[in-house]
Amino acid sequence: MTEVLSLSGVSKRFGGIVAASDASFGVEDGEILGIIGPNGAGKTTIFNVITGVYPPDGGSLSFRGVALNGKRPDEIVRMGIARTFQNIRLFSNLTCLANVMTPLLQRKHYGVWPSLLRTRAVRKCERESEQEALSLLEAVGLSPFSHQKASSLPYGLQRKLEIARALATKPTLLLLDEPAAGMNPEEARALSGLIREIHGKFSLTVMLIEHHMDVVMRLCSRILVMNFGAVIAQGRPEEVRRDERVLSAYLGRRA
Amino acid sequence: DLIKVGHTVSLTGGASMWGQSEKNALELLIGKINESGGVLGKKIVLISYDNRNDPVESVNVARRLINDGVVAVIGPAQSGNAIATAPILERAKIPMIVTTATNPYVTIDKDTGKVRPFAFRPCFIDPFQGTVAAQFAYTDLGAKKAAILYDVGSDYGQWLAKYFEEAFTAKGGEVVAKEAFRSEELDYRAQLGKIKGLSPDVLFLPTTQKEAAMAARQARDLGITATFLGTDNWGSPDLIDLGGSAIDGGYFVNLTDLSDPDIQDFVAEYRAVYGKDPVLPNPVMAGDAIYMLVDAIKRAGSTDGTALAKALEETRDLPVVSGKITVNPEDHNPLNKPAVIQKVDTKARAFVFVKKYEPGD
Amino acid sequence: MLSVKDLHVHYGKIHAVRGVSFHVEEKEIVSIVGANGAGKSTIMWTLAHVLKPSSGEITFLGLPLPEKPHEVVHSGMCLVPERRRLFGALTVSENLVMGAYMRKDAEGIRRDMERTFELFPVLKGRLNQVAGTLSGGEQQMLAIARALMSSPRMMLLDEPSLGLAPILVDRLMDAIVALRESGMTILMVEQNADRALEISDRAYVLEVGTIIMEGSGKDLLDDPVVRKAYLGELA
Amino acid sequence: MSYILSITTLACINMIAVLGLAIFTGFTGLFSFGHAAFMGIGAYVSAILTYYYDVPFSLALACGVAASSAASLIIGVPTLRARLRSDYFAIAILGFGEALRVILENLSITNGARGLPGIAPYTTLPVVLLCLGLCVIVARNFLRSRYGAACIAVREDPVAAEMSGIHLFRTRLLSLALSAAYCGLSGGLLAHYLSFIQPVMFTLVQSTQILAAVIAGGLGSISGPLVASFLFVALPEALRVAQMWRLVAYGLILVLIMLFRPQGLLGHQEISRLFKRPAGEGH
Amino acid sequence: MFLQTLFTGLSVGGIYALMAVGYSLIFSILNFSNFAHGSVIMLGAYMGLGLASKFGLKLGFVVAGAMAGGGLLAVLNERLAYRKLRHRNAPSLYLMISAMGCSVFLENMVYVTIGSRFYAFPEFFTRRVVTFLGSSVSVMDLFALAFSLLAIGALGLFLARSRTGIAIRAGVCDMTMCSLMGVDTDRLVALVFLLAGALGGLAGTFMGVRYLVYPTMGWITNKAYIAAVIGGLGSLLGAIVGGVILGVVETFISAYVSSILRDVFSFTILIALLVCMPNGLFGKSMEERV
Ligand SMILES: Nc1ncnc2c1ncn2[C@@H]1O[C@H](COP(=O)(O)OP(=O)(O)OP(=O)(O)O)[C@@H](O)[C@H]1O
Ligand SMILES: Nc1ncnc2c1ncn2[C@@H]1O[C@H](COP(=O)(O)OP(=O)(O)OP(=O)(O)O)[C@@H](O)[C@H]1O
Ligand SMILES: [Mg+2]
Ligand SMILES: [Mg+2]
Repeated sequence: MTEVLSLSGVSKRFGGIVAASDASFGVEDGEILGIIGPNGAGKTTIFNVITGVYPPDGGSLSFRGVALNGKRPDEIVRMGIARTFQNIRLFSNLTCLANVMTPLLQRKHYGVWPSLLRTRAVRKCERESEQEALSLLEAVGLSPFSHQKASSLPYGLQRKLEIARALATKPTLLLLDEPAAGMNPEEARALSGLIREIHGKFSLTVMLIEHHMDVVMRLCSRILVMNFGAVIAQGRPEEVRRDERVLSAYLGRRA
Repeated sequence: DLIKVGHTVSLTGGASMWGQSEKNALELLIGKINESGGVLGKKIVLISYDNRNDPVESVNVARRLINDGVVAVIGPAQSGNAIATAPILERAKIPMIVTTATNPYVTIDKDTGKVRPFAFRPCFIDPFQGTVAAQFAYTDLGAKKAAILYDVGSDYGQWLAKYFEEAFTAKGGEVVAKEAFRSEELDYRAQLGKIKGLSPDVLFLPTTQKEAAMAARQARDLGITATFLGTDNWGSPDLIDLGGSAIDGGYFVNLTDLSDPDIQDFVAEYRAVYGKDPVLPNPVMAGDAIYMLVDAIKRAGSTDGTALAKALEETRDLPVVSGKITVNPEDHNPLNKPAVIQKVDTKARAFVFVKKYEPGD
Repeated sequence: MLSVKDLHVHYGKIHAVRGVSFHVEEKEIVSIVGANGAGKSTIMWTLAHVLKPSSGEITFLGLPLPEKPHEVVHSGMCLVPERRRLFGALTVSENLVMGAYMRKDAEGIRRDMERTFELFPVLKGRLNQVAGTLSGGEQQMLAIARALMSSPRMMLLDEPSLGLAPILVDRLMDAIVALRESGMTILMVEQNADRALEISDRAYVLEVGTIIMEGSGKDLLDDPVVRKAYLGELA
Repeated sequence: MSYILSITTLACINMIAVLGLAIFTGFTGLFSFGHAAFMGIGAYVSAILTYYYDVPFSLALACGVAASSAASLIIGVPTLRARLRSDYFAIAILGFGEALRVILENLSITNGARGLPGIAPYTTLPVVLLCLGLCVIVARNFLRSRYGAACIAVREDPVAAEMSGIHLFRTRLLSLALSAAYCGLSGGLLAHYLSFIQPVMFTLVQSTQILAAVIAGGLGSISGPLVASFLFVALPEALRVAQMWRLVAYGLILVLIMLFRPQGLLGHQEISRLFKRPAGEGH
Repeated sequence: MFLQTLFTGLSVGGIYALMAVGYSLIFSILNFSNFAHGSVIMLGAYMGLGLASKFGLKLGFVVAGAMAGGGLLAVLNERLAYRKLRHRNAPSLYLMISAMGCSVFLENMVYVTIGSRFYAFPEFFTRRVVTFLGSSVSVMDLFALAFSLLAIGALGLFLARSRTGIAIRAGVCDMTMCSLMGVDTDRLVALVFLLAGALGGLAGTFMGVRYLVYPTMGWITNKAYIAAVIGGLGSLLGAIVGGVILGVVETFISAYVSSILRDVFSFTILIALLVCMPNGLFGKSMEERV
C-alpha cells in the first residue's frame, strides 16, 4: 500500500494553547482511518491544517508526494482533498441541489466570456453538473429534498448534505469531522453503511473523526488516538479499544 | 385662463434659504401682477419644483415643467444646474431666465461659442465679478499680496478663484496662496495657518456666507489680520450673526444691496407679507426675471416660446426690481448691470454701501 | 410541573409538530427520542417560547407560559439548545456570567461555578479564551455549564451529549442524575437514546411530529420496536 | 409625455448601476459606498472621448466600461487580497470614491468642479432599454454560471466556499470588476443623456442611493433591486407635488421597507418565481 | 507653523474623536454602522442652540440639555427604526440602511420645520484662546479632547467589566440566546443608545459652538466613521486615536502638501493602512474558527 498523505512533526498553537504538537502519521491509500481522542485533543485542528485553513507553525505535510505547506484551501481541494465540518457549514440559503452543484461547477473549465454569453457549451456543462448533483444527492439519500433550502433540513440530514457537497469536489481523500454527531444509534449505523458504500463507489481514502465508538469500530481499519495535540496511540480497532491510556483518557469505564 | 410659469429652485439642501426666499418673492410679485389684471388678460400661475441643487434633479424638473406646459422657466439659481437645464429647455423651445447663475456658459454654448437662444439672465457674470473684486482689492484697498481660500467642490468657487487670480495678477498684484477646502468641511485652520505665514493683505473668499463666516472666525483666531473680500454669495443678512466680530470690516461684491434705493419698495412689501427680510440677492433677481418675462409676453402678444425668446432678446430699458435692464443680444447678459461693493459693519448690523462699478469701469 | 396539550407548530407551510401532548412532573427526568427531523428541537424551542405554537396549550407551574422568552426564563425554565449557541465573541467566563445573569446570590453562583468545573475541568483553564475558538466538545461543555449557572427549576436539554467524548458522556449522565437529586426537573432530547433512556423516569417516542409511544425509561429500552428503530439493533 | 419618457430613461440608467451593485452586494456579499465613483469614471471617460476626440458613442461607452473596470482593480486588488472585513472594505472603497472625486475636480480635461457641459446627447430611451436588456441577460447568465455560483457560495460561507474549490480573492475581484463595468456603462449613458456632468453627481450620496436600492430590493435578487431602483426614481417624482416633504417621505419609506419587508422587496427570489409554485422554503 | 499645525490637527482630531465615540459605541455593541448618528449630532447642536439663545442658559446647562435631548432622540430612533429589525436578528446591513433612512428623514425634517438657515451660538462663550509657545489653542478644543477621553474611559470600563456590559455584548452575538439567559435585551439596547445619543448631543454642541449650526452639519460624521475604521471598528480607544490621527494627518497634508488634493492623500493613506492592518489599529482580529 502507498501512503497518500503524510504528516511529519506538524504543530499548531493558538496563543498559549498547543492544539497540535509534533503530530506525525501517514494515511494509506484506500483505508478508512479513524481519529479519536478527548475533546480539545486537536483532531479538528489537524483537519484544518491539512485543508489549509490554518497554516501549521511547524512540520510538513504532503499529499501524494506534493507538499501542502503554503497552499491555499481551494488549491488543496483541487488536489483531491475534501472535508466536512464539525459545525455544519452549508450554503444555508441555497437549495440542497445548489449546494452540491457549486463545487461541481467549479470543476468545469469555461471562461468568463462564454459564461456571460451562456453559450451552448456552458449550458451543456450546467446540465451535466445538475445531473451529477442529483445523482450525488441520490447516493446520500437526499433526493426528496433536492429543492428544499439547506437550512430547513433537520440536523442529521444536513450532515449528509455536507458529505454530498464534499463528494462533489471529486476527492480522493475525504475528511469527515464527526459525521454521526446528532444521530441516534440506528441512524449512525445507517450512516456507517453509507460511508462504506461511498468509500467503495468513489474509491476514496477516508479520515474520520468520531465520538460514536460503534461507528469507528465498525468502519475503521486503523485508528489514531490523539491527546493534547499529539498522537498517543495507533493501531487496529481491537488494540486501541484495550489500550490503557485510551480507556482512561477517552473511553471511560463503560468500554 | 392661465399662463403657467415654471420655477426650478432649491427648496431643500444647503442653498434652500435663498431658494425659499426666491419663491416667496415670485409669489408676492405674481400676486401683484395678477391683481392688476394679469398679462394679455390672463392670470399667471407659478409652478415651483425643488431641484435639490442637483444637476440630475434639475434636468428632471425641467422635463417635468415642460410636461406641465409652462411658457417659460425662471431659475435655476446655480450655474451648474443652469448649464444642465439649458439644453433641455432649448430643445423644447422654452425660454429660461436664470436668477443668479453667474457663469458665462449659462447663456453661451461652450462648444460653439454661440449664444444660447433661449437662455437669459438678469445678473452679471463671474469674470466681471472676479475682476471687480480684484480691482477693488488692488486699487481701493491698495493690496499687493492676496490669498484665496475656496471650495474645490463648487463650480462657483473654482470659477471666481480663477477670474480673481487672473485679474489680480494682471494688475500687478501677487496671489501668494490658493488654498481649498470641501463643502462639507468645517475647519479651515490648516489652510489658514499656511496663509498666515505668507501675510497677505487681502484674503479672497469666494464662498457662501456660512463658509466665509467660519473662515473669518478661524482666521482671526489664528491672528490673521488680512482684509476679507468676498462675492455675491456673502450677501445674506445672517453673515453678521454667523461671522460675529470676526467678519467686521470685510468687503464683498454684490448684485444689489438691501439699502439700494431702487429696491426699497420691494423690500418693504416683502417684509410686510413675510415678516422678514428677503435673502438677497436671489429674490431681487427672480423679481427682475418675472418682470422681464411679463414684459416679453406683452410685447410678443403670445406665449409662444420662440416669440418670447425674441422679445426677451429685445428687452430695452425695462424697469425691474433692481433698476432698469437691457439685454445684450450678443450674449443675453444684461447690459450695464452694475456691481456694488459692500462693507460688513457688525456694530451697525448692516452692509454698508461702498461703491458701484459699471461694466467697463 | 409542565404540561403540553395538543401542540401544533408550523414553519411557514411545514407542519413540524402535529398535536403533541405530554407532561413532566416535578423532579422527573423525561426524555424525548425520535429520528432526525421528528420535531424534537422544534418542541424545545416552542417550550422556551422562541417559536410560537400555532395552537395548543402549554402550562408551566400551573400557569400559561409567559409571552417573552426572557419571562419564561424568569419563571424558572432554561433551555440548552441544539448546536450550542454560545456567545462566540465573549470569553468563557463571560459566557458563564451570562448564564448567571438573573441570579443575585454571589455565594450560590460561586458554588455552582465550582460544581461546573468539577464536571468539566477543561473549562477552568480556559476562562479567558474566546468561546468561539473552543473545540466542538469544549463548546458543548460550556453550553451546558452556562445553563447550569442559571440553576433553573427546570432545564430543557437538546442533545446535551452532542460531540462529547464517551467518557464525558458518562460524566454528563451522572451529572444529570445528580441534578435531579438536588431537586431539578429535566426534559431532554437525546440521540444517545440508550444512555438517555437508562436514566429517564419516563420517555416519549416522537415520529414525524406525533408521539407514538410513551412509557418508563426501562420499558422503552426493552421495547423491541424502539430497539430496532432507534438503538440500531438488528432485530 | 417626454417627461415620463425622460424619467423612465433615467430610471433605466440607474437600474444598470443598481444591477451592477446587486451582483456585488446581493450575490457576493460585500457592500460598497463607492460605486458612484465607477459611474463617474465611465461617465468622464466616455464623455471626454466623444467630446474632445469625436469617438463614436458605442466605442466611447465601451472605453468607459473598460476604464471603470480597470479602476476597480486598482482598489480591489490590494483590499480584497488583504481580506478586509466587509465594513472595512466599504470604507476603503468610500475613500477611493472620494479621492477620485477630488481628482476629477482638479483635472483640466474634466473641467474641474465646473463640469463638462455640451456632451452630445446620444443616449435615447431605445439605447438605454437595449443596454438594460443586455445587462439583465448578461447578469443572469453570469449568476447561473460557475462564476456566479462561486460568488453566491462566497456570500453564503467563505470558508465552505474555499473548501468547494473556490478562489476567494479571484471570485470577489471578478464580481467587483463586473459590477464596476455595469456602473461604468450606467455613467456613460448618464453623461450622454444629461449632456452635462459634474463631479458632484458621483459622490457618496449617489453611492448610498444605489446601495439602498439594492438592499431595499432584496439581496440575492436581480428583479428586486430593479424594481426598487425604479421606485426610487419614480417615487420622488410622484411625490414632487409634496415639495419639501418628499425627502422626508423618502427617508421614511426607506425605514418602512426595512421594517416591514426585511428581505427587501424580493429577497432571494425573482419576480418570475412569484408566479410559479412556491418552493418548500418555509419560514 | 509646525506647532500651530499640530495644535490645529489635534483640535480637529478631538472633534472627530468625540463624534466617533458615539458611533463606535453603537458599532462595538450592535455591530452596525449607525448612520443616523450624524443626525443626532446635528439635532443635539440645534437643541444646544435653542437652550443657549432662546433661554440664554449657561454653557453647563446647555451641554447637559443637549446631552439629555440627544440621548432621548437616539433611544426613540432605536425604538422606532431598529428594534423590530433587531428582534428578527436581521443582518447588520439592514440596520445600516434603516439608519440611512433615518438620517435622510431627520435632516429633511429639520429643513421642513426649522428651515435651512445657518445659526451661530451666542458669542459670549465662543472664543477663548490661550497662547502656547506662540501658537493659539482654543480652550473649547482642550475641553472637548479631555472630555472625550474621559467619556470613553468610563464607557470602556463599563462595557468590559459590568454585568450589563457583558449582557449587551452577548446580545450582539445572539439576541435569542441572550433573552434565553433571562435578559431583557430591549432595555439594554435602549441604554446603549441613550449613552451614544448623549455623546452625540455633546459633540453637536461642541461643534455648534466651534463652528455653526445647520441641517447638513451631520455630514462631517463621515470623517468620524473613517476615524473609527482607522482605529479599528468597535474599539473605543481606537475611535479616539483614529480621530486624532485623522485630524492631524489631514491638517499636515493641508499645510505641507496640498489642501486641494488633501483627500487624495489622506484616503490613500487610509487604504494603505487598511491593507497593512486589516483590522485597523486596535481592532480585534475576528477570525472565525472552523
Ligand atoms: N482558532 C483558535 N483559537 C484558539 N484556540 C483554538 C482555536 N482553534 C482551536 N483551538 C484550541 O485548540 C484545541 C484543539 O481544538 P480542536 O478543535 O482541534 O479539538 P478537537 O480534538 O477537534 O475536539 P472536539 O472533539 O471537542 O471537537 C482546543 O483546546 C481549542 O480550544
Ligand atoms: N427553520 C426551518 N424552516 C423550515 N423547516 C424547518 C425549520 N427547522 C426545522 N424544520 C423542519 O421541521 C421538522 C422538525 O425539525 P426539528 O429540527 O425539530 O427535528 P429534530 O427532531 O430536532 O431533528 P434532529 O434530530 O436532526 O435534530 C423537520 O422536518 C425540519 O425539516
Ligand atoms: Mg473537533
Ligand atoms: Mg434537533
